[in-house]
Amino acid sequence: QEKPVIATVVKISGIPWFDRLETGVKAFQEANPDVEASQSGPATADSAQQLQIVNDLIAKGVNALAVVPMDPAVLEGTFQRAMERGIVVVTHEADNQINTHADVEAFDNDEYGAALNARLAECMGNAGKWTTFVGSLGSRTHIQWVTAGENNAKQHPDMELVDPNNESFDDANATYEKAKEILRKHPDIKGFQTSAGNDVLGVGRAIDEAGLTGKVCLVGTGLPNPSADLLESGAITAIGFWDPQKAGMAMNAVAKLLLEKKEVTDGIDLGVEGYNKVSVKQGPGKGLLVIGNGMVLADKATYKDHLF
Amino acid sequence: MNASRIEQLQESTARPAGFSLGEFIRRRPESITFVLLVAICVAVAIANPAFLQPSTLIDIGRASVVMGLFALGVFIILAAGGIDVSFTAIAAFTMYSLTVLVLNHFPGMPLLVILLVATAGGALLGIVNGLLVHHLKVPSLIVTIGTQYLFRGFLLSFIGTVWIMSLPPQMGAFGRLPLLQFESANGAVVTLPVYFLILPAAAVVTWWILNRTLMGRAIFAVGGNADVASRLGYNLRTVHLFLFGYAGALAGLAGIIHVCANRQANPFDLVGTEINVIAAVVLGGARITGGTGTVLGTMLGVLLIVVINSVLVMVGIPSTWQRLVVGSFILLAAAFFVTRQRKK
Amino acid sequence: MRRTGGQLVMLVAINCLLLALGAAISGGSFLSLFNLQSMASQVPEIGLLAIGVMLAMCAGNGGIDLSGIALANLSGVLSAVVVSSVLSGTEDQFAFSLAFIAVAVTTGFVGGAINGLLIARLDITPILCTLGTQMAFTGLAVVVSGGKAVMVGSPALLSSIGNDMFLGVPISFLIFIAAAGLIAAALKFTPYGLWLMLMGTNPKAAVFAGFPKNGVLVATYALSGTLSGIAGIIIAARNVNVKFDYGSSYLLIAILIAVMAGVKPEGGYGRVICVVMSAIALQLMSSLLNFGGLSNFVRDFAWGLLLLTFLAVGRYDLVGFLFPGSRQRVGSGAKPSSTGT
Amino acid sequence: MSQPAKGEPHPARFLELRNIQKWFGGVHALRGIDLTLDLGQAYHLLGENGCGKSTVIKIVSGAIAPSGGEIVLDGETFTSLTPIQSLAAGIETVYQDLSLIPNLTVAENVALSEQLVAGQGALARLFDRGRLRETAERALATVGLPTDRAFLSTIVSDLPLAARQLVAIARAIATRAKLVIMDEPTTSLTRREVDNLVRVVERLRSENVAVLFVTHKLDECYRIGGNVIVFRDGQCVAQGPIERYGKKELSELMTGRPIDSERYRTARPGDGELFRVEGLAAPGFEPLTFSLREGEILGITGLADSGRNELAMAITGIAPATAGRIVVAGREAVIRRPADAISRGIGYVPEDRLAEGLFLDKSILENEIALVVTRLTNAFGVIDRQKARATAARLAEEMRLNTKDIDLPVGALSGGNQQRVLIGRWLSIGPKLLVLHGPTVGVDVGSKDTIYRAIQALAEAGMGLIVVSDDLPELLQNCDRILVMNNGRVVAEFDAEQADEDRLYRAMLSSTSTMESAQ
Ligand SMILES: Nc1ncnc2c1ncn2[C@@H]1O[C@H](COP(=O)(O)OP(=O)(O)OP(=O)(O)O)[C@@H](O)[C@H]1O
Ligand SMILES: Nc1ncnc2c1ncn2[C@@H]1O[C@H](COP(=O)(O)OP(=O)(O)OP(=O)(O)O)[C@@H](O)[C@H]1O
Ligand SMILES: [Mg+2]
Ligand SMILES: [Mg+2]
Repeated sequence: QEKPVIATVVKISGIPWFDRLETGVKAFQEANPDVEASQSGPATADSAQQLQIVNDLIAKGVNALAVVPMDPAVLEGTFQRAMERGIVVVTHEADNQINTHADVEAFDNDEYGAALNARLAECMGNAGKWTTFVGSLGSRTHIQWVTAGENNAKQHPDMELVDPNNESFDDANATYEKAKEILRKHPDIKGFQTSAGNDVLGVGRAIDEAGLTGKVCLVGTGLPNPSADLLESGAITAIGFWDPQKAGMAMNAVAKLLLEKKEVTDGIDLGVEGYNKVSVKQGPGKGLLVIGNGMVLADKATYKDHLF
Repeated sequence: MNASRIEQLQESTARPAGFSLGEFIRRRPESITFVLLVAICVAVAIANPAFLQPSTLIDIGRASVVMGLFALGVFIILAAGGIDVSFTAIAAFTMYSLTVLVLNHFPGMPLLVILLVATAGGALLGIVNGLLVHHLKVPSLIVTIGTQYLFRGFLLSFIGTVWIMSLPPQMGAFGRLPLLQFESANGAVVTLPVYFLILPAAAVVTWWILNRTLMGRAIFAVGGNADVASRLGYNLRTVHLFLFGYAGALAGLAGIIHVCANRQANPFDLVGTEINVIAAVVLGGARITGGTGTVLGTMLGVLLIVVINSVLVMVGIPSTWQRLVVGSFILLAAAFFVTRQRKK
Repeated sequence: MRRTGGQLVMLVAINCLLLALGAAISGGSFLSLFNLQSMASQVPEIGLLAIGVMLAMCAGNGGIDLSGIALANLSGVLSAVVVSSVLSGTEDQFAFSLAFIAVAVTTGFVGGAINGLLIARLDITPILCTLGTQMAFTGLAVVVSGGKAVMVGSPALLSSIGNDMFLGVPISFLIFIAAAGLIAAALKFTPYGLWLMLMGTNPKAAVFAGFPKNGVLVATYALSGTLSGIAGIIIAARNVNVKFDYGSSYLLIAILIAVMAGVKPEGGYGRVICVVMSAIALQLMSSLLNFGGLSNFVRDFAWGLLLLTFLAVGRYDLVGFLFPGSRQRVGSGAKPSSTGT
Repeated sequence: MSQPAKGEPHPARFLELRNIQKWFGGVHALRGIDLTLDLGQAYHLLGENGCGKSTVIKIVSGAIAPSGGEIVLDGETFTSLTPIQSLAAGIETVYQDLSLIPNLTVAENVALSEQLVAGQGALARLFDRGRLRETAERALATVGLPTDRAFLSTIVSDLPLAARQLVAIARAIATRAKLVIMDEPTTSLTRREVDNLVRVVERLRSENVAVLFVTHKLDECYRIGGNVIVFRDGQCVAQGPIERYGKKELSELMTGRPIDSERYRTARPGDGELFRVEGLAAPGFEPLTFSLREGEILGITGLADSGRNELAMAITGIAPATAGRIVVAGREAVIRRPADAISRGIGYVPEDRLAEGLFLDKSILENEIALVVTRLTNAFGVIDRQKARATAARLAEEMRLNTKDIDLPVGALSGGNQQRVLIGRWLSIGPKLLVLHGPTVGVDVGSKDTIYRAIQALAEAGMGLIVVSDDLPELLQNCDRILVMNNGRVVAEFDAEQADEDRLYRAMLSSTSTMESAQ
């Protein structure tokens, strides 16, 4: 009697975010010895490499895929083929994925973007120049967040968005250079809203080194541990995130439910913190959109509760 | 006294021959790089006078350090007729392994020792390149593609992938140690860190090696014609080992500076930027076929790339257009370069 | 010719070895029809790009094409944007597919021809030129698509290119083999092929012999670009969407494949069949590692090792040692005495 | 290591080779060479292409290791040498390919070796730039090159070939050498430069330096004097004072068969005009006009910078003319690039066959059909293999290649055979006019003979030939007429049958000497 295999595939292996996610997969495995759960991911941040891994896993004959798509669009065709072969497909960070049985989101992306911006506006006193960073223009969620942020900022007529949507490529050093440049071009800038996990580090360092800590606000997605120093110094105003560990567990939980042919209904408890009462809607395709309540905004005072 | 054409030769070399711009450019291609650099700066300054602040210069200088060190290594290999794409992997390998080492085993290691070990470690990996290039007798591009995969694969599979966010304190402090610091109009502090000095120092050392030592001449000789150089008594093995060892040492140094400056050690960093560095060196006037180029030109090429990359926001090019602009610019510069160089 | 009969033998041997190894560790499921089909449908993208790199390398004079994947993405993106603004992918499925293919191939061709013209006419070093066009093509794709993925959908024809089999073989793979076959034939049987290889061996002699040098160069890069265009179509067909930054790791892998296939980086020699075998070997190896559940970093490491091993094997003539029949036999026909009159 | 043993009687034995063997893969290039060289003597190493001359020199200078035998250098015995050992012992070599580093300056090329050798090849050293200058100046002055700063810092690849050859010689004598080896040092030197070289050699000998020449030009051997060493097929077949041997005898020793150096040209040209240039001009030569009849062989000579090279390149479209007309068989031909010339039936066999002519890695087949592939295709644009093979085989046959295997890479052929492949390629287009530039440069007596016969046969078939060369006997033996160029003008025209070397030579220098006397 073979145990069903749930394969988790992340965007890129080895980076802190997905290492944290892997702890979730491992925790899930421990709690559910009746399945086989494991995680893999490409060595480079390249959707083609991820595609290959997914393809090989399908060929290998796994029972369920839990994928964090590098680029949801790239995986559509493959997911379709996988579903045709009876493989359960669960995704994360891909609320536009058409070919999936269920997409698990930690929160509503628009709400998250608005929340980040609200925190930024508060720090800026609802006035002044601000700008945004995205990992890359192709990153859908990042664009969603900054767009929601822009919409939120419209409530405050004194907030002026300048040179928006700078690409950071999730590279702290490149972000740092770009932030310096923006500080030079707009000496009176007051706020940064960033999206990719490393952006707060780059922008924060630029603010810190320029001695503008406290004068310029910075709110963005980031992880507590890496951001600790800059949060302490005040260069980062606040970070927003969700716990990838929980997301990993939730993904696997949904996959297991689907494997067992159980229904995922609105308000169901996935048994994971932040996903105790998920909202379940119809997704963009035939699949479900499972939205949890896992958003966390942390600042100097609160980040220590979430050290990872 | 001798055959006529030798006399003519004598005449023609004796005659100052006036000043010919074409000839000057042919001999000193880096002058084009310089002109381009100035032209861009002027254009940007006109488009946005905010460009003209001392902090711009300092930021450009600071951003050039890592790329500049890489470029010096690439240049000396290019001068000897080779090409290297593994230097970023060498840098990533040394910087990450060393940071792990210091953090876990020698927390008190003085900074100077760290820098030396990084340099030595890079040199060691470079020598592996040199040995392979010399003994396998294949173009170094191919060998170094192989070693790039090898080094990076080894680093990520066997040494670690976890980012190190809190560096050993001495390294973090070095990254912040100011050489020059002043406050700009908006109250922002502009800092030129001490590590910047490493670039000019390395440039001078490289220049000195290339122009004052026999090794330097041997490198150019090998770049001119390796077979002939070996017949004339230049030991190709020594030259290859030195060459790749030196480039590796520079890469190791660049890696550790990258870590200190960024205040984090990310093993995924750096790899993928090698083509840009090669472009910088070639834009600095070194021919990709080897045997030519100058340290000054290399530095100008690096500045050119850094400046292009860092003025896009200044002139307000929307980020969707930035790649297209940089790409077109490289093409334009290359075309300009080639046509000017060809006119004799 | 002779020197590399061995290369092919060696590549075939490696492929067999990898298949056997896969069968051994997976208990046979590596050799299942589905997995073979799955791997076969993964080869074409990178294989086509590697053939493009090979062509550029063969032209000599530092020829290389770094713009392959960028151009493939541009072809897909541009074609998707242009065609879907005129036709609907759900209604006129067939027309949409044909138009998509036509625009993508044309884009690839034009992009490649631009490379060729810049290199032949302006004399820009290929590495620098294709580096510039790589950025420019990617940039153009970003501008056209706004940086977002562009939906292509699964209109009839395209979808069968991406998903269907013909006699159990993925159609995309058949397209790849057909394209490779055509190129191989062009290299072997047409004046173009002869010119390209001779020019790669000695560009100066090619000028003295009055070869249409610029024509050959432009044709070579245009061909390479067209292959990128086809790769773009396959990517679009398989993934339903196209995006500017797909396959960023393909740049070096394509070169790796070409080199493993024994293509001479200094020009004048390369065989399409070897490139195809080499691409398949790489695919087998990476699938094997995924099957074994090994980290993908190990794969990079293994590739590096494999490449260096290949070089060492070539250098120390281990092929000749293992397969004496394929050994070079220079000099066998010539008599070392002086000319009889 | 090897200091000269003091107090030894004169002449001192410097170098001795004992039973030296060399295998290249399956080729037995040297089959037991025994040689002795004494200080203060001049030696001429003669032999056909591929008989092993260069190989011996490379072994002596440490560039390659022998497969067997021993080398006794200054009393010390070695099985092989490194370049540094050889240089340190005082052996300086001017290689056939000159072995200059193209991207370094004249001074560095001439004088850097001295410091390299002084340090036993160690590279981690500074070099003394003052000494570099001094050494270079001294050596350059000896060979008659300028010694000013500008010249010293000229990049070698910017120099004309003749000057490069002199620079290479200057390097060889820059140090206190004991043996100077020159592998075909005079291929691109004119007679005056050779005269100067003779003086240099005299001086070296008077300073007790041994000089070893490798050459195909027998005349020069007699001018220089000394001893001859004759190789055939990797063996030494004769050694002794040159006076003992006649020219003909030497040729026979080299080839192993009699060669007559009579005039090859026996046929007469036809009457019809085949080719004419009118007022043709390009950078390098002034407007000039001449014509060629069917089956005529026209020689063109002059010093290297007389414009003869430019003229050849203008006719063949390599460096197109800027003014004037070219008329082929009564029709004006516009020649802007090589393809134009080829389509008009004008072929060009360049001087540097390795760099400009052959595709060394490629087969004889591919080399031979390179020009005519488009004619060998069928309706689908596909090359007809059979036709191609037949064409190549026919050309190989016609040019009497010593191999029938047309799949053999051209690089595996000997120099003479390579040249024949190149000429054969041009025959494939059925040319009306063939321009041969230095057709026998670096080709041995035996191969020369074959090439000359081929040239005559082509002329007899009605083809026009222009032979550009500074090998005067070659022109006198083969041509109908000879044009002498000087400073971009034709200064004299000779009927080859009436002319002799002396008159040609005076014409070559004529206007320069007027210039000289005017100064
Ligand atoms: N680089 C090489 N590699 C392998 N074999 C070679 C190479 N060069 C020459 N050979 C072989 O050595 C043979 C002898 O060459 P050699 O120069 O003696 O020919 P040859 O009969 O003297 O011709 P010619 O009279 O035209 O000079 C060649 O025909 C060839 O087969
Ligand atoms: N590297 C090599 N590999 C294989 N064969 C070689 C090599 N070098 C020389 N030979 C062969 O060794 C023989 C001797 O060559 P070598 O160059 O000494 O002739 P040579 O007498 O100098 O001829 P030439 O007058 O053309 O300069 C020839 O058959 C040649 O083809
Ligand atoms: Mg011979
Ligand atoms: Mg020789």
